[in-house]
Amino acid sequence: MKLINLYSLIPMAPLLASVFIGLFGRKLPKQLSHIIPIFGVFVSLLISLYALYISVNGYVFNENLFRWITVGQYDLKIGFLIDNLSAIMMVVVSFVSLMVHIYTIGYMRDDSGYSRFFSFISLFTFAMLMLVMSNNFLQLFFGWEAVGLVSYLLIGFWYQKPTAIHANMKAFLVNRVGDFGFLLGISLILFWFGTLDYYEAFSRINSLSNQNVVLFNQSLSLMTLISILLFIGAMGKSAQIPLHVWLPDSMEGPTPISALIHAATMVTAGIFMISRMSPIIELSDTALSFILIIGSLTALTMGILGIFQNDIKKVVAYSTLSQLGYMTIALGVSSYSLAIFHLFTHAFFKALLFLGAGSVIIGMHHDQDIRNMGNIKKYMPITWITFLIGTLALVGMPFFSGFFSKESIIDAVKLSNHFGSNFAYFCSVAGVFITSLYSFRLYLLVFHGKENWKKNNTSKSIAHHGLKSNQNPHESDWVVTVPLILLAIPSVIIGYLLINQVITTDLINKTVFIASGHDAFLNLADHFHGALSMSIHGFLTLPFWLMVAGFFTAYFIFYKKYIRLTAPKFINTIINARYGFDTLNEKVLAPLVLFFGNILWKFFDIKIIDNILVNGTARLINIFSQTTKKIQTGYVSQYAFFMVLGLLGFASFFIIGWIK
Amino acid sequence: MMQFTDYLFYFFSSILVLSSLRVITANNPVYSALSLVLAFFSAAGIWLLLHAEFLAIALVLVYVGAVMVLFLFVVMMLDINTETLKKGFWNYLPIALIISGLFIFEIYLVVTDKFFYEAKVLSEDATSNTELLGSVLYTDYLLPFQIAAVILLVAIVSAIALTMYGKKSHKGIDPKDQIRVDKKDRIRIVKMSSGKTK
Amino acid sequence: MTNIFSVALPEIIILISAMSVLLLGVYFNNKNSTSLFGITQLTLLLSAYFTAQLPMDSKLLAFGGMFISDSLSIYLKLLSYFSLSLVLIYSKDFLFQKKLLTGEFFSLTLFALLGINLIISSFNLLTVYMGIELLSLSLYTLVAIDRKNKEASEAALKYFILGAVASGFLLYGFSMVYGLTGTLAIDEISQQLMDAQASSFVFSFALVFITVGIAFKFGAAPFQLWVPDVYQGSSTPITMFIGSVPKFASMAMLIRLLYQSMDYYVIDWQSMLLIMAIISMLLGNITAIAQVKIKRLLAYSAISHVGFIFLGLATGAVTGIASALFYVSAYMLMTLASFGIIIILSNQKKNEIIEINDLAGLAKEKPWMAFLLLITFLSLAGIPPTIGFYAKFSVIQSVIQFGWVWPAVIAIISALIGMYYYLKIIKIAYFDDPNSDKKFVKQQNFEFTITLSINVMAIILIGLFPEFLLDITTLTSILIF
Amino acid sequence: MIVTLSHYLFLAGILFSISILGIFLNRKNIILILMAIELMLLAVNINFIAFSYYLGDLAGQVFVFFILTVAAAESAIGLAIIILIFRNYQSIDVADINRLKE
Amino acid sequence: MSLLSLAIWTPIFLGFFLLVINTKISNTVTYLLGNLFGLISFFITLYLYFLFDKSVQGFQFQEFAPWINYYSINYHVGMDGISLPLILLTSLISWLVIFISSNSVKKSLAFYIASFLILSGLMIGVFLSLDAILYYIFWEAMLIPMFLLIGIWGGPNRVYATIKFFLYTVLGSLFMLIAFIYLYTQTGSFSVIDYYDKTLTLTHQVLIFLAFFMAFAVKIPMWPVHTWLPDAHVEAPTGGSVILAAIMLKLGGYSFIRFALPIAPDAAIYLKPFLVTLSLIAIVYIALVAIVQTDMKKLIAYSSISHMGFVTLGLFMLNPLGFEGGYIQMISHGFISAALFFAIGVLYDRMHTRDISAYGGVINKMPIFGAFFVLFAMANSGLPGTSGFVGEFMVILGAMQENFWIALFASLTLIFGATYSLWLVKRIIFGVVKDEQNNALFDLNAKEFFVMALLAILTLLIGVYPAIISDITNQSSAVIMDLIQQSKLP
Repeated sequence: MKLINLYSLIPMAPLLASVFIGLFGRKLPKQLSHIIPIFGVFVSLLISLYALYISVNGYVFNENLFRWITVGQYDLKIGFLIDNLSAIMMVVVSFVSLMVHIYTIGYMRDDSGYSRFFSFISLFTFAMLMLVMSNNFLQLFFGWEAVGLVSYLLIGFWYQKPTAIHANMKAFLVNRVGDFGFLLGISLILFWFGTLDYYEAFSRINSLSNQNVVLFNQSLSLMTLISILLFIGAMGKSAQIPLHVWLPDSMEGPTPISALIHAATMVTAGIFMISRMSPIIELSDTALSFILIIGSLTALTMGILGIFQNDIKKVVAYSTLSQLGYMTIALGVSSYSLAIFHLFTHAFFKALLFLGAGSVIIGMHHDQDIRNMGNIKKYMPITWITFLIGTLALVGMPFFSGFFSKESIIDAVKLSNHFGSNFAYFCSVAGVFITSLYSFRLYLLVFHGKENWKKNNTSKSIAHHGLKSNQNPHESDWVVTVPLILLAIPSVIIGYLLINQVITTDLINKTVFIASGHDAFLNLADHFHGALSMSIHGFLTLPFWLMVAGFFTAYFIFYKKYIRLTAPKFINTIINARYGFDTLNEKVLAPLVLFFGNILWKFFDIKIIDNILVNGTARLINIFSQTTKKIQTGYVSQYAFFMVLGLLGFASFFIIGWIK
Repeated sequence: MMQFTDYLFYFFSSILVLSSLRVITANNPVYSALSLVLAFFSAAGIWLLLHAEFLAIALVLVYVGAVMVLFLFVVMMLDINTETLKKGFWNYLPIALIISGLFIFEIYLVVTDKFFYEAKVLSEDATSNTELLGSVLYTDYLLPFQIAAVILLVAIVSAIALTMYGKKSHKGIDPKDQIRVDKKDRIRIVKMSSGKTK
Repeated sequence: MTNIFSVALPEIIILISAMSVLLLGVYFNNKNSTSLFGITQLTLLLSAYFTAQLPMDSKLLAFGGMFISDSLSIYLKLLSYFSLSLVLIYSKDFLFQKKLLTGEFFSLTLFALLGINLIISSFNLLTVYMGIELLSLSLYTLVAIDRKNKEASEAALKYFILGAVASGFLLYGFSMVYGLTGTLAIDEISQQLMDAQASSFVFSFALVFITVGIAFKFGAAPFQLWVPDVYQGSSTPITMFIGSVPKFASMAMLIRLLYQSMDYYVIDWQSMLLIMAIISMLLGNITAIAQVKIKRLLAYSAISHVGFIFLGLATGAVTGIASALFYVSAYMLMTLASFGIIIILSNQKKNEIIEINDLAGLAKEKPWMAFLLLITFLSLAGIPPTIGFYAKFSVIQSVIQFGWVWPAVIAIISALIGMYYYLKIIKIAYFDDPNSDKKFVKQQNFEFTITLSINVMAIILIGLFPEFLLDITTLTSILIF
Repeated sequence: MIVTLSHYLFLAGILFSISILGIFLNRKNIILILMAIELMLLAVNINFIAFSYYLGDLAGQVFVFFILTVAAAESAIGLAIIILIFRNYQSIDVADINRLKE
Repeated sequence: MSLLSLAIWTPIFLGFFLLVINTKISNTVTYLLGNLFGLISFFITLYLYFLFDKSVQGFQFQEFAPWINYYSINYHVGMDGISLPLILLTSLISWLVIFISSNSVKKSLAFYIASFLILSGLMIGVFLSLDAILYYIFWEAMLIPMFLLIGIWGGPNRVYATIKFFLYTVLGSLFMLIAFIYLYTQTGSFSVIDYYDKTLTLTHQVLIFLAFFMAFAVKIPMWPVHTWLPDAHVEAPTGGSVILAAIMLKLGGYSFIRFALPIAPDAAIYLKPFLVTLSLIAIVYIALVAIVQTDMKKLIAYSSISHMGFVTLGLFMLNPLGFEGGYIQMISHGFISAALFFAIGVLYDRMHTRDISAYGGVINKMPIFGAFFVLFAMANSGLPGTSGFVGEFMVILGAMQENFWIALFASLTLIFGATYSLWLVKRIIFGVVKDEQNNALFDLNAKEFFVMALLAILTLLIGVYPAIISDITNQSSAVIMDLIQQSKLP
């Protein structure tokens, strides 16, 4: 079997499963609805691992599958590029996807859309794999939008919920704003590079690195323009400020997809993409600083919002936003390997957290309000332990995977000399405290303390679901817990295992390009003395103590409630309005669009064009018609008079001509 | 140097113009018709100046003798209210005067062109005007002559077709209809049961 | 000089027939008019036969050069016979019901035809005048022949007065031409003008009067005012007659007077024709929109079509004549079909189609008639593949070839305006629900239906294969000179 | 002033104008309009005869002859129509005869 | 064998045949016969597809017969890569319209079906004519059945809409006729191929181009002569809307490719800023207008205009990418808009309203329909993997070759297109069942399912493998591009 055919199986297996289940799922036995997709994803995982193996051994696979279209001198093709970067992504995607598939069996057991759900997540796996395996911008964009589509479908999975269908539209539209920039970036690439193939494009980059384009009468580096446009795409997908607004809302979807799509894989597509584009991004310091600042802002501000959420999934969602900010920061300081590394570890522990949260939600009978929880560790031990592991990984407890990736990023930022790196350093360090604060707040409120669902019945009256005061949550099925365990393992160890390869060897770094002068990552390698040493050193660093401080703050303020925090009113307002982005979008931008639409329609289209120009002409002719009709008075003398007038007119015409 | 004929021309012309004006301004149609007769007479006079003797006489005979009598006859036959007939005359006079003034001005410009002004009589015919006319009318102008006959026929047919209203007024019976009569028009055959009763 | 008898044989036949019909009419009353109808049709057939015998490619003069037979006269006469024949077929039942199918009617019709023939063949100003008068007097009477109809008599009066005034204009023009050239014969006038003996300006003045006279006969704006009233007032068959056959005479008159005798002053009459063409097209089409009565609407439509014919003729070129001849032939077919449809639907007295709205629901009750109407009005609107399209096409083509693009643009804009009311009629026939109080005639005369259908099919067929007609008209117009 | 062709033509022109004036002004009586038309023809006839005289050509006179004939026929028909109108409308007032206008 | 004539005339004759025999047969037979006829005409075009030689540059299957020698008008038809996909689209969609007709059409079914058959033949004629007058005749004749379709089977305001449609279109085409006649006086021929070789001064080219523009811009339609389209769509019966959107609009685009651009290339370059501006206005302005529509059909109609803006933008970029993109956008829009109008028809048949606010939660009652609707809405908003993406993508690529800002404005469609499509989906498809009436909805029947599925497959096929079209068009578009790029100034 040729390698390309084997690799084609990676996306095709989930696709076929998805199509099959999508078309016939409802008519088939329920078991088939999950067996087939799980098998498909499992196949993908196996081949992905094989691909990783091959790739790690130094073989970069880059072949075209078929010719998409030929236009003029351009030949657009579909193909695969499998190097370490994509192989790692493939493994992450297929692994997390497999976990989510298994988990879904339990989570969605009673849902009427069971087979539909499996079809969707398999489709998502296909799309995501197409995205990461792509060897060209076209296919990248295809996967990019396709994951958006599935995300849209899955957020609106419970289409009867008004909030869900609002959220999914919002998600898609916000992503489209990002794609808008992305597509422009791609078209610029085609125009200047003459190809959409990654390698071909990158190979032509040297001749264009100093190219300038004129926009707004100002000369602008082409690379900056392309980079920023591409990054706008990444901002949409990876939910960076100000295009982050869709992600918290996307929690309307079922929890498995929150884990899979909105934490582990899809949202990281932007990070992946920017890493892929490193040969271009690297040529623009402006773009890097831009990325850095956006990432920093996201990391800090979104984390802060996480503190104030009461919905278990929303907390995790804001945490995701914040972590995506970290990854973006890593990109901004040219440490692509670290971004991917954090992406990698984050995929496991964030999926774990989401699935754990999901498990809690199942236990709580779909009540997601953490104020109604408490002391769940007693009833759901496995969930408790795995969730704790996830939390520790997230806050960056040394030895846990999150520690290595996040600590490295903070170090890299410290070493970086990009414009804005000081601000980024501040944000990333402060972010550690914030992360710890909201993570432990969540953890403590959910798993410790009083069993709040027993006393507090009033707030539940709104929700359809939830435990009655005489019920207790109980541990979920094995299909739920096994994925938790399987995800918990890498959440603990994977960082320790891989940090060395990431930093000192070329595992990821060889697939990206770092321009000379952007040597934060290289310097980091100089400071690196092994995983163990790093972990131990980790206990002495500022972030660690900030993390501890975060824990205690959470413990005292939110758990024990020793201190009643009364923030000034305007801060409250800002926090409640989530910095006002939603207000801006929904109260200003959307009405503005509608306003313009109405003006254009009712005023320009109907009034001016239709009524005045079109019907006006008709009316004018009609008026003429009525007027000319009046010439016909019915009096024969007047008819004669008009004849004479006509005659005289012609006669005068010639006589005047003669006199002249 | 003006000759006698020139004076005659001016004399006839004045009468012609004045009587024509009278035709269109008279209150009573009978006056108009009579003014028209006068106009024709003066026109005949002018034609005589132009050596069109036959036509001048024909004008008097045909027009004054026949056509105008017909006019008068119709005018008198139709009971026309002369009072209302002139209503609105003055309203339209200004614009009408402007138009005809312009018209006359233009005609003046045209006819005083030197082409006409300097025109000389090319040949004075010695023979009788009537004889000349007679000689061409039935030879060179055979076709128009025939058509004229057809036109007169059409006029006759038309006048009869338009004004002859059937035979409503008289009580006579058309023999044609009597001959053409059909059995069923006269006799109605009625089926009746036989008179015998049981 | 050829034998008078052979050259003028068709006219002689018509004259004899007209008089015989007049006499026979006394003996055949209204009920028995079929024989009169037959005689008339036979006359047309015979005349057509003898007309067709004459050579197309040579000019035969008769009656001292006053009468000519050339390609133009043969073509137009044949068209006249043909269209008159159709007119009679379409009118028969209608007139019969109105008790108008008398000897006078046939006789006057034939006299009118004689007048038309004379105009077409006249080669002298005098015969032109006589022909016009013969035609006009017959038409005045025909319009008024429905004696008790107030509208008809009013129409006749208006037609008469305005016609007489127009004749006066024409005669004044003739007199000036005579004074300037000293002759009445058309070819001699042309020759005289070539010799440049006349003062240009004075002649232009005379030309105005003659052109106005012709324009009146055509019904071109601004001398169109009689057209709507006469169309509306006359009985539909008479309207059909006035609307179709005399156009050929006017056409011939225009070509003989302007092209053949006054071609020296082409610039002058060209501009007049162009102005009238544009005014007619716009005025006709625009005013038609506001009409509610169908005959009146068709009258305005006729004015606009005359505008198109004038546009073709205004080019002063042979192609212009050819396109105008084609147009007038096409127009004949269309106008006969449109009136034919109105007549066939309104054979009964109380259900006469007077307003456009009376056609409502036609498609539901009489789909075939509706289809014929659709084709006819699309053709009038100039939508391909109908003959009406090629008519407009050929005119616009000749105009553009002449280098006049803006008149062509105005022409198509006016055609577009015109489409509106044609569509409105189709809309009423197809989309509207039937009027409850109007009923279409139940049984129809078979020969009428067949003739009408053939007429309409000809509109499409010639529309698809217009070549032979294009060739004939071109040949005709080339052979005129 | 010596009478020239122009004089005759101008006379005819005046007559022509008067007839037009008559047609336009007489909004009330159709017979007057007929008379005005006769005047118009008279004007034309004067033209023809004047030209005929000055050109020394008979054709003009022949034309006039036929115009006279035709005009008589025309008058006959015109009067017939007027009688018809009078029967139908009981009036020959132009203002009354306008059923046909829209 | 004269295959092209067969493709043109078979549906026309069969349509008339159906009309003639219609009184003798029942509605069921009419329906079956109509389908048979539609399929026959589709298979003829399909056969043409298999016979078509993709490697040939010029016209294939040419037929030439003298017709009106007087004006050197000939019956000259021929097919190249530009016309083939459009013919296939025409005959397929026409058949589908007939296939689905029995659902909604109650009165005079035979007339309805016959109109579509005749219409499809005439439209194929437009795509195949190589003689300007032949083309013009097909172009105008096509209006008649459409006029009747809207007028007879249309909505309450149908008369206004259909007359507006007719007059608007004719207005443009009459100017086109003048251009043809002018070209005829210049070349002495009505052959399109002769026009390609004719050199013309810039002024003449500009005038000719504008005359063509009047006709084609109305048909496509471009802003600001688009206002007939929403009216026509709203009033037209489902089939009429489908044909109108799927094929009739394409006639304008096709004609730009066949006539305006190659005949007056220098004018196209000269007028490019103007044309591009209009296209961009169509894309952005009309998209905004689409967003606020409350009538489903109007929304889709406006979206069509916006998409056609992409077609014109692509074509007027005058580079291969834009050209091909515009072309594929036409084909793609043929499927997608057809599907959307079919979908609206499905809803309308059940609820008899097109008011968006009357619907809600349709997917609860009609899950299959909902799935298709979401798919086509996504395709409409240009989702990669569907045909809607290919055209937009390539047009944006093409626009970028020209100017960054053009591409930027064009790309706004990503946002606005998604907005109106998804908002529509949100309001109609998703949510809880809105009211009692919506409860009465039932899912697609077999016929509707077949139509939707077929269109879905085609949409995805072109989206995934657009080369299937570009391979056909490549050679021909190269020819056209050559013609466009050579100056024709004397």
